[in-house]
Amino acid sequence: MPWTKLVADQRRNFEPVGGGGCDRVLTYGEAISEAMEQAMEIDPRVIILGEGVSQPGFIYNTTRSICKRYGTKRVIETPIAEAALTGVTLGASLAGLRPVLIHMRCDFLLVSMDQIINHIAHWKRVFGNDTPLVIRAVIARGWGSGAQHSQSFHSLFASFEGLEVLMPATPYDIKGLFLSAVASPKPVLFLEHRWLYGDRDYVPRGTYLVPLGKAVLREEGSDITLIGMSLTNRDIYMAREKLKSERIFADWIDLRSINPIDLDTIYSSVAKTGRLLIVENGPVCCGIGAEIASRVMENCWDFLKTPVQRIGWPSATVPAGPELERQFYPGVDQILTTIRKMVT
Amino acid sequence: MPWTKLVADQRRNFEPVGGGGCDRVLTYGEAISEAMEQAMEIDPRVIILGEGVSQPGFIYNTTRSICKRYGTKRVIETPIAEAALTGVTLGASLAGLRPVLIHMRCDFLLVSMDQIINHIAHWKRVFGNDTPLVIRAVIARGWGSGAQHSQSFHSLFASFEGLEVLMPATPYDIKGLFLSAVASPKPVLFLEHRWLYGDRDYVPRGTYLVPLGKAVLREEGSDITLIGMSLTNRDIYMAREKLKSERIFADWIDLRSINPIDLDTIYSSVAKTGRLLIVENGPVCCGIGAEIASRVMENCWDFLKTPVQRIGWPSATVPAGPELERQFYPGVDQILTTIRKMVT
Amino acid sequence: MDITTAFYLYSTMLKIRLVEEAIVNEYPLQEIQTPVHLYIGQEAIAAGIAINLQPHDFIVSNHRSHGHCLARGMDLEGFFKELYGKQGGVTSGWGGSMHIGDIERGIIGTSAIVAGGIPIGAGVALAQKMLSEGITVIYFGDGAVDEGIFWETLNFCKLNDLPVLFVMEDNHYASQTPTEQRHAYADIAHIVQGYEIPTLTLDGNNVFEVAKVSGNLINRIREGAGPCFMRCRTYRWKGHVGCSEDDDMGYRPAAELSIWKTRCPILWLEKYLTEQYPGKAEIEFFSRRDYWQREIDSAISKAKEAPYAVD
Amino acid sequence: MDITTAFYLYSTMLKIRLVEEAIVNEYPLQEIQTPVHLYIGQEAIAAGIAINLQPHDFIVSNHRSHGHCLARGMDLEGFFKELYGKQGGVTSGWGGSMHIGDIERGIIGTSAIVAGGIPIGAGVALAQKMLSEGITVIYFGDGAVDEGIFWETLNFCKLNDLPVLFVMEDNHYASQTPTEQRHAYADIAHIVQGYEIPTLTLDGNNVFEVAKVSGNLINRIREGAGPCFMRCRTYRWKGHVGCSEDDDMGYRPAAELSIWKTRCPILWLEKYLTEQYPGKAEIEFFSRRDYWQREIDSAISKAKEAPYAVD
Ligand SMILES: Cc1ncc(C[n+]2csc(CCOP(=O)(O)OP(=O)(O)O)c2C)c(N)n1
Ligand SMILES: Cc1ncc(C[n+]2csc(CCOP(=O)(O)OP(=O)(O)O)c2C)c(N)n1
Ligand SMILES: [Mg+2]
Ligand SMILES: [Mg+2]
Repeated sequence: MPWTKLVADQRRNFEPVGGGGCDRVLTYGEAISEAMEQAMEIDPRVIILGEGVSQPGFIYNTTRSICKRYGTKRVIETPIAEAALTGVTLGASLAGLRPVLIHMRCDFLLVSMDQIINHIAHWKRVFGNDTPLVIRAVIARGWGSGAQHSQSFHSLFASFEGLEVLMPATPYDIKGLFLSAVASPKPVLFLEHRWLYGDRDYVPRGTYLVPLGKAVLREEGSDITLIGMSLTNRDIYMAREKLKSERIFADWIDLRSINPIDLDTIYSSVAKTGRLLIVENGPVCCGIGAEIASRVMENCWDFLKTPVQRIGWPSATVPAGPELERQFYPGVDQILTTIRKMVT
Repeated sequence: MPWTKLVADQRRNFEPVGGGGCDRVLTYGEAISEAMEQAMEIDPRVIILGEGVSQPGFIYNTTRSICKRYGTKRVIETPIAEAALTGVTLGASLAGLRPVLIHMRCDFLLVSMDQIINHIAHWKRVFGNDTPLVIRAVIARGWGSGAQHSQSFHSLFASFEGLEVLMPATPYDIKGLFLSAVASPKPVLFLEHRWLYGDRDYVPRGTYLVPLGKAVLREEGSDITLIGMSLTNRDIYMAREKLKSERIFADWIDLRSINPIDLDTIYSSVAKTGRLLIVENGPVCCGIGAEIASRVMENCWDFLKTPVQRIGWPSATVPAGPELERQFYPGVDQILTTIRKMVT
Repeated sequence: MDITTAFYLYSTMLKIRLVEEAIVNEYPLQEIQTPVHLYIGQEAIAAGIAINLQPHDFIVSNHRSHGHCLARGMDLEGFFKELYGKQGGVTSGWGGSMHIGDIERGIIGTSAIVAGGIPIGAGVALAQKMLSEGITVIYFGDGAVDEGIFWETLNFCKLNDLPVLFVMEDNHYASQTPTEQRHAYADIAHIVQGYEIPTLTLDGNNVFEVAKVSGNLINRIREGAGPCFMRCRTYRWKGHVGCSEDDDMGYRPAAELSIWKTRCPILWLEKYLTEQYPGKAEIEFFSRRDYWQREIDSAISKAKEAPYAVD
Repeated sequence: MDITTAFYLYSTMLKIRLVEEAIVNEYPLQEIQTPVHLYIGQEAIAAGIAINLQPHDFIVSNHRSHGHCLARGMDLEGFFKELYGKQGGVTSGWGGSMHIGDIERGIIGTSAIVAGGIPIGAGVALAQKMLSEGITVIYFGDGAVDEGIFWETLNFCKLNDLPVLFVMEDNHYASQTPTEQRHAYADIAHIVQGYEIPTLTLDGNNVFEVAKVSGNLINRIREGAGPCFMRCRTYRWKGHVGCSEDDDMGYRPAAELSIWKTRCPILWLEKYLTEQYPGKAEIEFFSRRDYWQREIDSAISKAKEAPYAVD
């Protein structure tokens, strides 16, 4: 796909965050592929379902290795029927499997909203039974993907405490979070970003878990707290680097988990910096940033030096044309301008 | 249905807000029924679709008169197929009708989420054509309606600027807003509350429009701003009356429109009172209250004496048992306690 | 049908009927505060199918689930406690009548979203197939097939040869809307057969027929035939929701209910058993009724006494 | 087929083919920045149906819509400007290839959600029925019938006798997944017939057959027969998305594409016309090709020159 190349050219890596003696580099795409393979190895109850999972595209190459190794018994090619598949996933989890359902686009989640919310999100609370399942969905952007292929619906799922919603941003995290997601008794929505697939990072060979529900403080600073999620971490990284020369230093939190929100990490950073900017990977209005901003106001009132600010998409409808796209997505400049206003 | 009786017993009316020489009282249910009849009379393009619209239950008696008057050609009984019906509604609006689709429960909207968001919400922005359609859905509560029959999804739709989302709270408003909704070129989600059906108010006989996108300042006061929506206005009304004896006076805003939010009305009230409490008819987390709180912080920072507070449901999963229900829904007492804390 | 089975079927149907009648009696007291969708008139279906199930089999049901769950062996006390919103209810007071379940007893749960449980049942069957044990019965009404998710699931089950018995309880109405107003096709069985799914239409009020047909289909499913489909023609006596008969509302033709009452599945079986086993039958009827009535009365009073479920 | 119609059909197919080939040529320049789902190989369907449409008729289409829209008369310049994201694009640069439309020319729009456009088409037809004018053609692939919303819509259309022509373009794959892996039933036509909907399976690469069958069905629809269904067997030459042929990827059997290329709908018609109208045919081919190539070149250069759509 053309935008793969496009992205590859534009890509700027985060600094590797792995470490711990690890010296092997993988891409985000390779990391999730490896995570799936290891999950299936560890646990014979893990199965994979989805449209195209066993076809040569292999969901951006992330199911190739599991297809080869585990074949069509555990990697199930499906019809295009997201609503039913989501119910199937729930049922399978109730009867002893650990299913992973994959969607090529986040946008397709809406077709199965009734199963995700009316059924999956409430099941444990109502019936008492665990529903260990994972739904992977990929957020896309650019190359005219437009209104129905570029949306990011993380915030729609954030109010349902029966769901976990993750947005891994690095190869290290995507592997560790996926393994945690599969291991969890709770249902997990696992939202990947297409533009991160080429990013590289140190990734341990073995299995490891990144805890669910926890943000990570990626870098420390004392002037302002910046919260990123998924792809917006990349802009934050770049903005933060630039600000150093202006002697502005930021705490950079990668949210990682949209539901639940790791408020402790956020509160303690804001208590230190007194300023908070959230960069949403989605429309500003009613985004997860609104909930964070409200909580921070309620709980860090005495520390706040200036109102919490949010940056995100100007509208929920994403345009297709190249120039419209360029105008649409906020970038490093908007982040820099906002931060400069906030700290002075 | 038993809860009808239950509600009738517990009902406490708002003060009538109509006036203007009008001396006729209708219930909320009668008012929407009359609005539909008048809309169909005014405009032959208006048609009604839904499950049970022509059956003796008549959607809580709101379609009885139109069935009698306009018959099955314009009041179309449908199969239980919310997703397709929503697409049908969109298509009909594009080809010259003004369709009104009715759901007996707000919860069923999820089945048609793809049509509402991926199609209806984006259509005008992408294709440029008007989509004059209305989707009525009724929020229920109590009598063990539980996890799948008591939800209130207004906030899920609040970030899509291609939609209008209304939550009328009075007979006067439900009639005037419905007529405006049908008259509007934009698609409107019209969220009613089952517990308001028996409420009475002065309602003019003729047709009139209540403007879309506008909140209403129901009562004035200077100590705090209270924002209600749909049923929570009832609790606010009662709390406000009680507070008078404590010499606490509140601006009471009935939000009416969830999308767009009437920020001007809110800002000017908060500029006066310096305090804001939002009482959500739904889960607190990621509710419309979060967006309002964030905006108010961004725009009324210098006026705010205390952090904006939110009251709402403790969880997105609604329990069924009577005592669990009683515990679940916040009421007048919680509002009073919060206000007292905020003003001292 | 051998005598033990015949009386067992009778007993199950009677239990369901008596439970539903007890709810009808209790409901006006407004202590049961949950919308009830009663099964009276349809008992033969749940009873006839349940006898063919084994411990590792599962059922998934819908809003009208009392009969399915009781036939499958849901605990009466847990059932009533749930209806009363009490501690010890099968879903801890969180579910109410529309969400009962007990996975330990083969009841995955029930969805009050029309057709919402259908794909969940398919998922259960997928797990059973992979773990090589058991089959799943999915109960749903004539209304559920209006929803696209039913057709998606049918296709998925056949593609994967899942061990599912689809049981459509065709009681002629979805809420108050007659089937003909909702189905463009004359015969769903014909359409389902297009999937090469073994499909049978039967008298859902004849418990022997239900038991036999479902027994055969379930055996085929156990042997790996993939999904099978039963369309059971039946009728609900009460209104869609609540305890009144609502035949005065006007959506059902005047004589319809009374005609269907003459086809009462329990009366029919009583008549049959009386003819086959004169003397013995009457004694059995009395003792079963007496037994279940006591059980129900005891469950209800325990439910009434129990503390409310709280958080 | 009379000579004028035959050459008109040829011209329409050629236009579509040349447009798609122009896109293939241009795409590597990365100025067209939108995912394209090319119609090469399927041209006979759009062309054959379009000649039976009248001004007040509508079409609704899916992600693979170029052919449908061009056959229905979408403006070439507006089309290319949309692909280039320029001002004057049919959807003002907001849609891109996946969302083109022009209601003034009978094109309601296109949805890139599989099956998402199907109920919208039904709604258009509902309006047409009430306003007594026109019919709607709904185009969709073999993948769209996997979705429940297709079945819901089919039922709704038949219940309300809506003036809809369902056109299923069965090109044997949805993305890379073959139909047999997604459909449990052998023949969808058989199933649709269960709704008593007139249904025909035909060679979608034979434009005369498409034109005749669709013409007959559309006449019946205009006379009030309610919805009709066509299953057109065809094949796409290019990959699911983008401009490469992707037959090396391994999801299509080795010789499949080359076999289908021998069944090229345009070549077939050229052969027929050459036989029928020797001499004249070659001249027509040349002049049509010349005409469309100029039109396309001009539209592309105008699109390239136009300013980008901005907000
Ligand atoms: C998605 C959805 N739409 C509508 C409803 C409202 N509703 C509840 S039961 C019912 C009728 C179901 O009819 P059927 O499947 O025949 O079951 P029956 O009640 O006849 O047993 C409807 C429309 C619902 N619960 N869910
Ligand atoms: C709801 C949804 N699920 C999945 C997709 C991804 N997708 C886009 S086109 C396509 C295949 C469609 O196949 P078909 O309907 O046969 O049309 P064709 O591409 O063959 O013309 C898929 C799965 C989507 N766009 N929408
Ligand atoms: Mg029914
Ligand atoms: Mg196809």
